[in-house]
Amino acid sequence: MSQKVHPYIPNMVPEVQAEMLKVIGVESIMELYSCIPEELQLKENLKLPPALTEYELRRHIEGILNKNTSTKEYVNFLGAGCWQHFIPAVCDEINQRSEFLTAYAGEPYEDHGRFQALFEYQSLLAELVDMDVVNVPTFDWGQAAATSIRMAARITGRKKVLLAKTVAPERSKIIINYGTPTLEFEYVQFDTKSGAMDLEDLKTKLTEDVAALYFENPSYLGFIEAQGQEISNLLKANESLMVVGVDPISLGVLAPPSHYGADIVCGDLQPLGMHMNYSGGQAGFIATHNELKFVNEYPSRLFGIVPTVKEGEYGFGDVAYERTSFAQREKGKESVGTQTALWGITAGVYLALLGPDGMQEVGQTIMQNSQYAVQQLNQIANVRGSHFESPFFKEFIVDFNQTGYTVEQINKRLIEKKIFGGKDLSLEFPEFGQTALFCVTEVHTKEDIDGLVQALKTSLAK
Amino acid sequence: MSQKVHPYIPNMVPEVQAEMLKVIGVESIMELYSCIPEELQLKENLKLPPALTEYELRRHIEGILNKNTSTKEYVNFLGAGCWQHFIPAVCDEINQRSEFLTAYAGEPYEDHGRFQALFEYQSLLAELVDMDVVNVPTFDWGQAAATSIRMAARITGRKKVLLAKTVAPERSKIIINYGTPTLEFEYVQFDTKSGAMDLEDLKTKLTEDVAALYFENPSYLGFIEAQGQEISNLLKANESLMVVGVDPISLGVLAPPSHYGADIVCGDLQPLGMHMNYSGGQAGFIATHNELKFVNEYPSRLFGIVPTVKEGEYGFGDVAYERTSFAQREKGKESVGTQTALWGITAGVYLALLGPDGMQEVGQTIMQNSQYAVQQLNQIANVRGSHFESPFFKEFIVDFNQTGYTVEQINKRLIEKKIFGGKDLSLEFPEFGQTALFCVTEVHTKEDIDGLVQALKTSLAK
Amino acid sequence: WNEPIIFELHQPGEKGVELPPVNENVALSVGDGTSAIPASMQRKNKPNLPEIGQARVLRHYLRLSQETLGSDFNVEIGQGTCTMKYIPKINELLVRDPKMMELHPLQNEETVQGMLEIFYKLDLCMREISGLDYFSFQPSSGTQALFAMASIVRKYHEQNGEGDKRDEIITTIFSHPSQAATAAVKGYKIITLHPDENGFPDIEKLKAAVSERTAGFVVANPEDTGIFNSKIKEFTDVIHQAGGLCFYDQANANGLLGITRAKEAGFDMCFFNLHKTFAAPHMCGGPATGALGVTAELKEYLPAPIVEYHDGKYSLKNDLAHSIGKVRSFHGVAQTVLRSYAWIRALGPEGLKEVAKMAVLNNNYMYHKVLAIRGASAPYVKGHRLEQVRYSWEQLTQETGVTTEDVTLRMTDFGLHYWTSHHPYIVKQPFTLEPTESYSKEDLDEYIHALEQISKEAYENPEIVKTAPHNSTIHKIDEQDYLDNPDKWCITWRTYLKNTKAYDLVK
Amino acid sequence: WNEPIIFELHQPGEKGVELPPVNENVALSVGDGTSAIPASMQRKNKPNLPEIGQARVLRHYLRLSQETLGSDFNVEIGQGTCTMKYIPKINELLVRDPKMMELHPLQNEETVQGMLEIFYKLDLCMREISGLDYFSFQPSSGTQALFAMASIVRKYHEQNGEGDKRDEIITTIFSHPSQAATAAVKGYKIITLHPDENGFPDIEKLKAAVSERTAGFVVANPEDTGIFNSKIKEFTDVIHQAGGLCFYDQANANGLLGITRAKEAGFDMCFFNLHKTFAAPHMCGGPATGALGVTAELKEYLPAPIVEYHDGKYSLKNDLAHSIGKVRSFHGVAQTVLRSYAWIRALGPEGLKEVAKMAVLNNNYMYHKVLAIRGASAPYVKGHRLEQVRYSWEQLTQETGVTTEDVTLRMTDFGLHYWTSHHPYIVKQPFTLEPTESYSKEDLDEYIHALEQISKEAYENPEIVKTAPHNSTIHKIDEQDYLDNPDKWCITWRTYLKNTKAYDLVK
Repeated sequence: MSQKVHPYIPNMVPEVQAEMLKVIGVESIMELYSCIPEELQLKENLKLPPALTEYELRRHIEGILNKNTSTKEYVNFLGAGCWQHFIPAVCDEINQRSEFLTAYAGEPYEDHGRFQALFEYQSLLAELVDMDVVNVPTFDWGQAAATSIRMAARITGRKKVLLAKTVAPERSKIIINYGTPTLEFEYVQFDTKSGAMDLEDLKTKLTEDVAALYFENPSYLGFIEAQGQEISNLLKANESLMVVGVDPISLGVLAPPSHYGADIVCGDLQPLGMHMNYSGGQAGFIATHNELKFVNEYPSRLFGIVPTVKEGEYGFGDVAYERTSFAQREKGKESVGTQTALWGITAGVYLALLGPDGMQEVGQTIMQNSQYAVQQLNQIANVRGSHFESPFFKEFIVDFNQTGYTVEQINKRLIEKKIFGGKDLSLEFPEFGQTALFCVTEVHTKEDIDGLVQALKTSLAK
Repeated sequence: MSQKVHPYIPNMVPEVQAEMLKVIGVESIMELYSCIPEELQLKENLKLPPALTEYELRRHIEGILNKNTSTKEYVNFLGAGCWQHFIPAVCDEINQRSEFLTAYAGEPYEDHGRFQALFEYQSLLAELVDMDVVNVPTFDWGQAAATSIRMAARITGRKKVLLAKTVAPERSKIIINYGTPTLEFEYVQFDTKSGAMDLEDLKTKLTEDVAALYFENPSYLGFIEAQGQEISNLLKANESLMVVGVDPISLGVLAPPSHYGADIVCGDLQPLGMHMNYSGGQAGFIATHNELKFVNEYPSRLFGIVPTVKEGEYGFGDVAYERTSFAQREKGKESVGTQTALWGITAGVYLALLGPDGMQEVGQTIMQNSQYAVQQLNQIANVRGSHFESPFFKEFIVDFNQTGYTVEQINKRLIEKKIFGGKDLSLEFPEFGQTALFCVTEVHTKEDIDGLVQALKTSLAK
Repeated sequence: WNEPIIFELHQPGEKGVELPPVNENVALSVGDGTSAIPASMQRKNKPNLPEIGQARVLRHYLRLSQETLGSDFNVEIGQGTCTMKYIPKINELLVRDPKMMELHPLQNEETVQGMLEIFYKLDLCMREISGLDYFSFQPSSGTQALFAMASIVRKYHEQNGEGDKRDEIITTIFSHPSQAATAAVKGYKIITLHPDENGFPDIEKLKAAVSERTAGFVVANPEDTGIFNSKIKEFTDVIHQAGGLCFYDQANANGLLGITRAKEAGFDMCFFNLHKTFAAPHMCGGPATGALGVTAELKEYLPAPIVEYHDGKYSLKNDLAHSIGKVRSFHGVAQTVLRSYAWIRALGPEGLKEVAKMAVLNNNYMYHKVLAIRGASAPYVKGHRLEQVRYSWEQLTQETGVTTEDVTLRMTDFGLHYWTSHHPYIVKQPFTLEPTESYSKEDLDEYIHALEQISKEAYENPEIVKTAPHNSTIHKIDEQDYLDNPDKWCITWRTYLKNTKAYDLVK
Repeated sequence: WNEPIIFELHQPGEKGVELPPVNENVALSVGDGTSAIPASMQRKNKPNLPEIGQARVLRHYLRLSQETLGSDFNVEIGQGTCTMKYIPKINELLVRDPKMMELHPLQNEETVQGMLEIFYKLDLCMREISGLDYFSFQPSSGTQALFAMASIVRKYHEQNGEGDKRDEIITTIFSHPSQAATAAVKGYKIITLHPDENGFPDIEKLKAAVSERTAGFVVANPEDTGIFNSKIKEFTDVIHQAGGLCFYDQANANGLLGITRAKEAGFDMCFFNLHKTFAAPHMCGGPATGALGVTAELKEYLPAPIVEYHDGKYSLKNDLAHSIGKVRSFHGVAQTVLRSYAWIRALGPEGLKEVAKMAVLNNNYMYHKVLAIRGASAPYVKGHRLEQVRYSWEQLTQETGVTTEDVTLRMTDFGLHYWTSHHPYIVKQPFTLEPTESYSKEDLDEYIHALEQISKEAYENPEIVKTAPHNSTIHKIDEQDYLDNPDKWCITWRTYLKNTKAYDLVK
């Protein structure tokens, strides 16, 4: 009995195969594999479950997915690098378009729309960070930071890198993995009351082999680092570069790092229109001034606008392609490949929809909601709404040390009340004791926050 | 304070309005309403709930929808005119395309794709019913049947219409509403054991003023009417037309009505790729032979293929447009307007995906599953799996008369077990007592059917 | 793309999708299933459908979609009377919720409380917007709503024992042809009023037309000219005095939301096209919804069921004493009911009024600009119009020979729609523009500029216009009688194949 | 379309979307929120973004999408090495499930059992397909998987006390440049082997290159030429004897599924591109997944976490003894993990093998046909190739002056892709075609026909080719040094505006 023709594989039709084999001049397809030595050829079929038809597949996968509980069902206060924000429906419409979904690496003519959409993304994000050069997106914030740091090292010709101790530990792992063995890393301490960088410690460590300092603002721990300009001054005096990681959704209200002296800015695009997708929504960006020494050190593709032979018409292309590892292999700048272009296009759509007022408004609403949450949490006996005294953006450390419960215990009780509590910090920052990083954004209603407070009250009273 | 500019209404920008008003030469927009007498102008704002932003709207609507329990959550055995079938993902992709979603009534040039897709739908469905003319879709089966009957009356110049008593009562309401006061209707009785049309009764009622007989096959009650040819012979002898309603998904295995003498065939496209949408997926079709007297009586648009000035290229246009009420108002054939074009395109996609083998296979699987269900239901004490003795396609009447329970009681118990039982027939066909119309299709697994049987056993044992 | 007809993609053996297979044990229990079919009812040959792999089917239809100019893609002003407005993407996302898509219409009411709530809440909104008392969303287009209203008129007079006596319905020539056509389907004689020299329906003609035979009066206001009949209350009074019902085609309501209502104008019934005024998409021509509203007096005539709300529970009411029965199966196009409810909630009362005002502002801006184009005019009353205008190129045609059909084809080259269906053809060389609230001034200017350009071409080099399109998906369609000659028309591919020889002979 | 740059659509006051507003009581409680920001950190001016209504933003991006040639729309053969195959729509529908889209990566494991199950089950599938023992889906492209493997090589030798000693990685010139580049990022010296005259990696050269400094060997097999190194086991043996690790770039695995595996060829690690071989979409260039597999010996080096299964429960294992740390945040691109799992389940073991066989059949059919085109050749070994071929137009260029870049632009006129990125540029005037299993013979013939036509044009009327594109979205790009001259390049619109005067001077 002949095998069924699979809908995904048209040439399984035996008559067509026979015709093609005749053209090639062989008897069977396996003859075409004669280059593979007998001993390397598998003798048996793979031991995989049998094929499912489309409807069976759908029931199978949906059955598995139904074991998940999503943030649409429970109220979520987790952030810590992946955040729940409002996503305009237009963002989904565009990134689900069959054309963008299935395009890849076409040329500026037949993929004109892809080039334009990514050039526009670069341009829109450039306004948000107020810098002149932005790359086609990288993998995520961690890798963007790692690459930014490597760029700084190449620019300065130095090998030592300072990291703020408040940088997200998981991000540090990426940075250090990308940096070693070429670079050496050292942490700069912070003030335990405010989270702010310890400038004295910075001065001590700011030796002449320091290529760059990297810190985040708002920081992983939520607080706003106010000493940007002072830090920049110290670095400039040492001819070291300042690399700052930002949450771009904060930049409608917070000063972009370029305003306080950053040389390279990086961060994650996920807040700008990407669903969380269990971390599949992350995408990194890097921005610099339009100086040759910076541009030349980007490993990424950079799309530029060019005139066509027709007056007034635009085309697009790769700027300074010869930098890349595509062109230069191991002699290129770091490495480049498939990264997260679709999220770049989506972030562009998001910024075009929100505009200047929208970016300001979303930042403001986030701050109002998160401040309200801290205020209300402070009403709970033995709970400190914010471990730090300093201002924060959308995340803050809730201190449960006086409650007698661990964060793990508290979060379990919250789940029973259909709430995902904040990220347990007791492993990453044991010095804080039992604390958790909560995230409140514009998607949280007053009822959501009041519900959290009520749930905590009940849980802690038990 | 100036009103916010709504994202859907760009010209709410005050400066733009001022500029436009200046061009028009008036002071305010309300001046443009001077044609509306003062006493007709509303003095107050409408009493409607305040506007919601996109995110609020989403939470509001999803909150309401969450009060529904869908057929994805419960196993569904309801049919009776709206059926649950497998829908290939490609169907959704195509009918959700922004282009098809928002197009309307463009011309053959800029909407070439829409014309072609609908012409192809006509052509594909024509193969399924084996007739030469198919219209752009009508509202639903009921209206398609009503219009088919009116066409028959115009063609024959007669006023009396016979309806099989087994026609869906809700469909009859549409037919009669569309038919009166012009036409007169009379029912033809059926054999209570098999559901088959009572040919003696038909002969009696087949007077010379009979324009047409309308019956359905497979019928509303599920059984297959095997006397098609005999009925046709009787009608032909009387110069009456035979109008047959069909479920198109049966036509891979059942003979199309054209094979047993139907003059006009109609039915519902919903099984061919449309989600049920709480009945929003219905769409009707009408098919005839390519004879002038039939074509001229269609009220619907009919797209035809035509050459363009370029050799080998096709264009499309409206065939015999002068028939329509667009052209002739009350002197046109019935009436035409927006109907269900998108579902026509979708049905075309469905037929193109399934092909001849797929249509046969789906028909066969449905029959196997439904026969299995009846077989298993027969195993339950006091339950008769099929009230009729005759063969059936996907629906069948389950007889609960011996159980001591009403269908209403039984269905309530099934809901507790997450099953939607069949449609209660005790109101529409009180002569059957406590019976319900169950529908089993290719989407039901053996486990679904066994689950139903088990649930019934438990429920009836209580 | 130069996409073949789908049958030309046939490759025997290929397959587009695999169906859910029958369970082996089921097959063992019942056999092949199809042997149960009586011999007379067995299909002998498989249907002659093409066999095509999934990727190729997808590519085919995706390409056809790109060859379709949806309103999302252009400044959609040229399909006047159709109220082509912005279709919010959030609404499309909401209707794709399985809790909407996967509901069966006969589910137990307890399991569709959310769906019923949406029907009911939209009903409440429509009541407020129209001033009428109960709505049905069963009619699935404007035409079907008109048919339903004509059915109610008949049932109403029958109920009052005047069914046979009252056999005339009055309408106006500038109202949509479906008004006359559907009333005729319900057996009525149609009396059509022509306008006065200013384009207004003529009250004297109305008075002359009414009689004890008058069953009803149906009219759009404004009509498709964008002219509002300010004497409308007098019209409805005349009809009521004669014993007729007045029903209102609110297809042109977009300039009236929050401004004026059916109730105050004296109507007994009205309908709104949810796919026009209330931002549901047109979907290539349906499915759609004609939301039908009536006064409390006529509630019992509505097609059943309607949704009611008592004691915190929504339910379906089927037993309406004088119901006309049904016009569409089950409940109508539920997903479009949801879309329109979402749209109203996104705008709120102030937003709805802004919709109306901006639609009127946009239209009068265009009106002013279009009248300045050489060769264009707008017959009838001068001064302002409401939400649309029926214009005329009569002067252009006289002076250059370029007709409105020529302009249609040339507009294609600009990537814009320009509709030719301006029933009735009373205005010569007509074109009808309805800019709605959705387009910005810049959008309007783009459309106007295209018209200016074409007018210029018509006067300077009419051949450019007359030989259009130059830049369309296909070339000009052969102008022979392929569509009107029964020996040549091909409504299906199989007919085309049968006729190919005939074609060849003609050529 | 002639769509402006989005900044040109700016109309002050317009708005694309409304954000969820702050609750009034919240605002009363905390004030404006932003005053809490230290003065030094307040943004002084709003970002200079455009203001545009929603419909116009949508229209803009929809038009750009239509100006993008996705693989759904054409016979996508010309992006050789990229394995452009059919992307099943059912998978896209599945990843849009809120139970996939709306999961936070730090949710309690109990609440993401379904997600973890999919990771784990795909791991099991990949183990069987490769013969290796554990997989991580954290790397988010082939490049990142290569980087992760280089990181493991380093960590492994460090763990064995040979971290400093072993500082060389060997690769081949026809392997992807990322192999060399990522190893260099990890501080390795790169030794690149050039092929013998038949295009095979040369085992003698390998033997000459290995030493006690050898840390690892990375290679694709087949390489981008479609040539399979049949001595691969000898290669890995040589490396192992020298104490190095072998890691396998399986970017070209599409012809090998169910045919031959990494394990039997002696590799310690390998990766597959889920977005190539396993039918996840390319999404304009990511997000993607490079599924990284290792032998049991290397499990503890994987980036954490990985998914485990015990006693009916899925869990995340974070404590891997020698983990290289992380390469991407959290868990990688989860939705693509789901897509590939769904694809494998749609095919089953026989289906996967058919994929491989048809990819090879299609390629050899094209190979045979392309070699018959005047001016085309395929350097290196004669006979069959596996799933792709790197061809050359060297002869065509010599005889007609038409280059492969010219052909690229002309292919655009046929609505087809034809890629120019054939690093390294060793084959002269290269083009690389990879037909995969997704295209029918008719599709292949269409592509071949376009190449034949262009060859014919090149010989008969080369100007047609050299002045292409004639039928593209845009005209030919100005060939000045706008992209390579730092004074002229504009990577953002703001730079373009600043430079416009400079532009004008150049012109």
